[in-house]
Amino acid sequence: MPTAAVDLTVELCGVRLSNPFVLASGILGTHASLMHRAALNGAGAITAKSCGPAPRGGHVNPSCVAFGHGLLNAIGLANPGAVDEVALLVATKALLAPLRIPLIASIFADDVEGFARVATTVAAAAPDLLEVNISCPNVASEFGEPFAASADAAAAVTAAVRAAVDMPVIIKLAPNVADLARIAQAVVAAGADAICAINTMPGLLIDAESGRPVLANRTGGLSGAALKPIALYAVDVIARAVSVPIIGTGGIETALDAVEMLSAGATAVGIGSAVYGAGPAVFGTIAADLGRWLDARGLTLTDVRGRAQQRTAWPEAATPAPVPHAAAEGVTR
Amino acid sequence: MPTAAVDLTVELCGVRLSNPFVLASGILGTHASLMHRAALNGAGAITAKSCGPAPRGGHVNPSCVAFGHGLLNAIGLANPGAVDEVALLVATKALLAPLRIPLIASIFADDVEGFARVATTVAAAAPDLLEVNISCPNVASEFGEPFAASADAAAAVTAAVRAAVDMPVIIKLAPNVADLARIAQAVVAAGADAICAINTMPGLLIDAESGRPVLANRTGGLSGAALKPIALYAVDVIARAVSVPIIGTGGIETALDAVEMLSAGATAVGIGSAVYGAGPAVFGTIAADLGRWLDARGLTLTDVRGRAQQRTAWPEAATPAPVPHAAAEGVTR
Amino acid sequence: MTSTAVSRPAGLPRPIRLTAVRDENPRTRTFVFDAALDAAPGQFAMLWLPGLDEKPFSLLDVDPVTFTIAAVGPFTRALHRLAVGDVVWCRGPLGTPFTLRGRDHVLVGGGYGVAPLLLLARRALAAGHRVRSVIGARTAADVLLAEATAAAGATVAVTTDDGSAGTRGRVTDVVGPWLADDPPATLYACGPHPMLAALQAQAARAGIPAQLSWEAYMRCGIGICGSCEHEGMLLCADGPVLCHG
Amino acid sequence: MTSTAVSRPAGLPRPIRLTAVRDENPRTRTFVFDAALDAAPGQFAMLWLPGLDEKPFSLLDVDPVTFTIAAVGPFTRALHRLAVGDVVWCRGPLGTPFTLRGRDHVLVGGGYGVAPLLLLARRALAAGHRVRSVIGARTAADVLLAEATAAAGATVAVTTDDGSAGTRGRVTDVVGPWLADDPPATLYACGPHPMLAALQAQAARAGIPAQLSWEAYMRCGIGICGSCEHEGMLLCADGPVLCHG
Ligand SMILES: Cc1cc2nc3c(=O)[nH]c(=O)nc-3n(C[C@H](O)[C@H](O)[C@H](O)COP(=O)(O)OP(=O)(O)OC[C@H]3O[C@@H](n4cnc5c(N)ncnc54)[C@H](O)[C@@H]3O)c2cc1C
Ligand SMILES: Cc1cc2nc3c(=O)[nH]c(=O)nc-3n(C[C@H](O)[C@H](O)[C@H](O)COP(=O)(O)OP(=O)(O)OC[C@H]3O[C@@H](n4cnc5c(N)ncnc54)[C@H](O)[C@@H]3O)c2cc1C
Ligand SMILES: Cc1cc2nc3c(=O)[nH]c(=O)nc-3n(C[C@H](O)[C@H](O)[C@H](O)COP(=O)(O)O)c2cc1C
Ligand SMILES: Cc1cc2nc3c(=O)[nH]c(=O)nc-3n(C[C@H](O)[C@H](O)[C@H](O)COP(=O)(O)O)c2cc1C
Ligand code: FES
Ligand code: FES
Repeated sequence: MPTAAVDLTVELCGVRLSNPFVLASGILGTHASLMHRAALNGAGAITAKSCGPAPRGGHVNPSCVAFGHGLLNAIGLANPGAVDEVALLVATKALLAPLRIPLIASIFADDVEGFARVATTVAAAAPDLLEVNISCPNVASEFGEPFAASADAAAAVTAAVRAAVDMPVIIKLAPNVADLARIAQAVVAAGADAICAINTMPGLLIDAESGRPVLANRTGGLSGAALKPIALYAVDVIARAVSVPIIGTGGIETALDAVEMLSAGATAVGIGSAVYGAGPAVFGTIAADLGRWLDARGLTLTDVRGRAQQRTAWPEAATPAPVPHAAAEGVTR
Repeated sequence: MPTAAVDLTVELCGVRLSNPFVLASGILGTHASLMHRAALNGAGAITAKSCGPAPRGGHVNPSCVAFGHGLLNAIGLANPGAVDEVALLVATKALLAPLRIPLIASIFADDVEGFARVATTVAAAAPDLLEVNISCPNVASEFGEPFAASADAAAAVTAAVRAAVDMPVIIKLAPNVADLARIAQAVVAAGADAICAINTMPGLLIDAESGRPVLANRTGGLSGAALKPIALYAVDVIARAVSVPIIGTGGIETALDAVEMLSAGATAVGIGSAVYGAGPAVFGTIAADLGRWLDARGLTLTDVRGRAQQRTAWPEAATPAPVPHAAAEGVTR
Repeated sequence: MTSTAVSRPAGLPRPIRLTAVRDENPRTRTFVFDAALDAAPGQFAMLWLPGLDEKPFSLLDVDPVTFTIAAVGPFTRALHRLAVGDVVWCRGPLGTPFTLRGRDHVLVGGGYGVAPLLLLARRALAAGHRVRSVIGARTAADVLLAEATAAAGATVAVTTDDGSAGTRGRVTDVVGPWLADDPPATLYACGPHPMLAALQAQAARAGIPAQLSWEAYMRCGIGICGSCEHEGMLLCADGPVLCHG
Repeated sequence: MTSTAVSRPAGLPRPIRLTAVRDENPRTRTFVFDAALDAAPGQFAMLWLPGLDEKPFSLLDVDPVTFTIAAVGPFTRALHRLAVGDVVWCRGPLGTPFTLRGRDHVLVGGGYGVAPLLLLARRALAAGHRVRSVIGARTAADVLLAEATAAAGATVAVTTDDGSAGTRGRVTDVVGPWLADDPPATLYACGPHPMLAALQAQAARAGIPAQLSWEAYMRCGIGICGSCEHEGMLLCADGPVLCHG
């Protein structure tokens, strides 16, 4: 049964994506050939691996493991440095342009001026959008608390990058904060055009036999299935706090997951850890499945977006849950 | 093959536990009969469901669901109120005393004085220890940010409860903060005798078909397998920051999980969501398995505790990971 | 008191679609859905209406999934307003089932407690067992599934408080003589707690094992929150069917 | 270039215990462990020494798990210091295996690349296939597993750069005439990239399909970080064995 083609295109800060699925930063984003491959497999947009002011080798291994409910990684922001990254981005853009797939560059730095400098450097490659990673949990020892932990620091970075470049700026936030709504409002007030939520959650895995942390960096960032409820929570909070588009990222593996993420208020959907499990083919599969799901219900992406904020009206309210009585059943028996 | 009996007893603030496994608050802790049952099944200590200043019915359903990688709950602190809780605690203590299993009461409130008042009320039942839940994510709309999100607020509650009662005081912390070490130091400085880490992580599940949050409270607290890396991380951070004993809680299901938690620095190990899956029998199973694991290796609990903080010395350091080169392989092919 | 084996099914609510509704009596309807569940008589499911509430109901049938539901409050009234084609969400199966012991059974249902017993009766009769059913209600108008139970091949006795149908009195008035004169291998019952308590005592006196399905306010439905405690048991996980004797 | 099917095994490092160590040549040892893996020739595992590093090694055997490892740096030197009874941690199997195509095979190994080919040779010979192996090394002292390969029943040709054992020259000097005069169904190789590149060209010219096992710096080992990229392929997941032609 041929299905009518559902329109999966979304607009992210004026940039057109042929579908909402965005390759998340740090996954396959090290090489033009791999980003090209994700695009050929059907990704709606491609984010490059984050690059910083200087070349970094990152941490030794183990640097990324699957623990049954997701991944824990501490790659350690291995990257060639902003200057060499420009060549990588230019090469990637040349491969993506004929496919009309936008490229998102991603940057990090260790101070506000560093963010502005790296942004300026990378802007030379003219990526379609610029994502600012203020939330990597794996380099805290060097850079202190991630900028994403404080509304003021996050806003300062946002303002500096916003002033340094012309393309739309996406700020990538962290889940391990108590006041996500306030942080989201601060970065939007400082000029963020979009928010990517979320980066990985700090985590630790220990090997029972040796008693040692599994990752060489000891701690790492949690992603994949275990992160999904945390990511949906973050997107829901942010969608209620601000009105810029959100790239909802964390634990999305199937079209149903994607519907949930869109329902939480996301405009686009990041895909990272799902590439483990399904390979780069995940992009084509999930987009086709989403199209079929929408089609079967006669729904559009717009219908679905933010549905979790709507309320169903019922003629009468539920009977409140009863107060547990503290009768000492255990002893009277 | 009969195994030599390994000593599984631990001391928590001067209170003896026959094994490290503590029934976590909110699981089976509503009735004396159920807490008795967990004890008969082999728990080393029992925590009652948190009680507050007034009776609460909690949220309507769905209030707790299993999503494949753990649970999400928003029971909403349903409890009979501190005054009636006293009878429940007295009845429970009467059942536990012959088994020599200590009882931990758990309290929450909406302001510092409330915590002191509830502590005073509940102290009449003479629980062996008093746990202070400053970290429940499911009542934020009523009580604002949990006290566990701020070092100052957490310390104020700790000091007030410490002054109100005589028994050892355990402060239960939350994972969704950026500066856990500082918060742990603050509560210990304010008089906490032990720390329970951690409470659930804020999360959201959405039903794709309806687009609505699954829980009646919309958001809930994440527990079980998905929480384990987050809990190990928290315990590791706290164990490095302070020297009071820690009840390591979050996603512990097997003896290997428990070894990992002890290795991170926990003295005792909380068990909550694992009761879904294995039933109350989980306590006997996990304690027996832990005994056999230690026995097979000739290790004691003391050997295992905090091993993750030790370093293995190697004759030569690893070769650093190489900087990725940004050669544009994708285009030259 | 012993419980049958604990099983903890995973699960999120799944959407199922209403394919048929029929009235059973003035305040009770049967709802048939386009889904099947791998479940046994006595097990239940939580039905969810997003934004309203989620409540436990026993399975009247498992393929297609069917419930018989009395309108008693906001949630059950909302269910009664549903039309064919509407979707509800189902989490389950949950809890312990009845387990046929022996080949001669007495089944006692009070109110909507008749629902899981009809499924049990059908299973027993299909296996060639003898089934006697007692169906208790307040008045003739409240009698539930008596014809369906008889049509399935069971001997059916009806009792009403006012004698407007069947024997005037309580189910225990019928069960007492049966247990004394022609005792079954096992007694099964589902209904209000006072009825179950009386039957439990009767069965104990007659030395007949009883499997009784109890109710309590359920929250998690998966055996961890403690809400459904009944004499040290979790009715959502160790129960609702508990074996006595 | 096409890849064999992608598979992404789950996994954390698991402790395995060393049961035997034997010297193969002055800087290469074989390590036998008390474990079995459901793996095929050409697949690899990551070996972890907690607090040091974790590195990829091809399986010389899967039951018991066996590796042949050259000491070239800090990690492999640490492995060489291990004694029987010591524990290492193993994450795998990872990557794609060689797949026997046809019944007449030429296997070309350079350096420790001989290890996975010995396992492949044994599988092919057990199935009654014809196997010709070329083993390349710098000098006689570096020749690896030549006797074991011959003992398994393969025809073995050795080449050394200095002629101190077998033919003086490169493996391609032996492979060239074989492909021309008595072409196999498939060519399989594992070794340094320049050797593989030369063999790939030779096989393409002769119109013979080649399965080549490539190397790159591996981090995740599970196909997401991109570190092991090779011409658009992920050598840890699409490879290490890539099919050419
Ligand atoms: C194992 C089990 C099986 C059941 N099977 C059936 C059935 O097959 N058909 C049927 O009509 N009813 C059944 N019930 C009862 C049904 O769950 C309640 O009638 C329903 O929850 C009432 O909801 P309400 O909002 O309409 O009324 P409310 O105003 O909420 O409550 C009316 C009464 O229903 C009961 N109740 C309410 N909420 C719950 C809850 N969360 N858990 C348990 N009991 C509750 C209480 O006794 C309450 O006083 C069953 C209950 C249990 C525990
Ligand atoms: C799929 C595969 C299979 C392999 N099988 C074997 C084998 O069976 N026997 C054997 O002796 N060696 C094998 N190797 C090579 C082995 O991984 C390296 O020799 C080892 O990592 C060196 O570590 P080191 O600390 O001793 O030396 P280092 O000083 O770290 O490095 C020496 C060289 O080893 C290579 N290397 C180092 N780290 C890695 C890494 N993480 N991933 C890939 N290559 C690396 C690099 O070429 C490097 O220049 C294999 C490599 C791969 C990719
Ligand atoms: C191996 C790995 C490397 C990552 N590297 C980066 C990075 O460099 N920059 C960044 O912003 N996020 C990075 N992330 C985070 C992802 O972009 C994403 O936010 C997170 O993994 C959650 O999505 P997922 O569950 O779909 O993987 C990385 C994640 C993984 C698993
Ligand atoms: C259903 C449920 C109810 C809970 N209620 C409480 C509570 O009342 N007080 C509290 O401090 N923690 C409560 N918790 C948190 C647990 O005590 C525990 O910290 C958390 O679930 C992590 O442990 P686990 O993964 O072993 O479940 C509850 C958890 C669950 C699943
Ligand atoms: S409803 Fe039975 S334990 Fe929660
Ligand atoms: S090592 Fe191959 S993708 Fe990470």
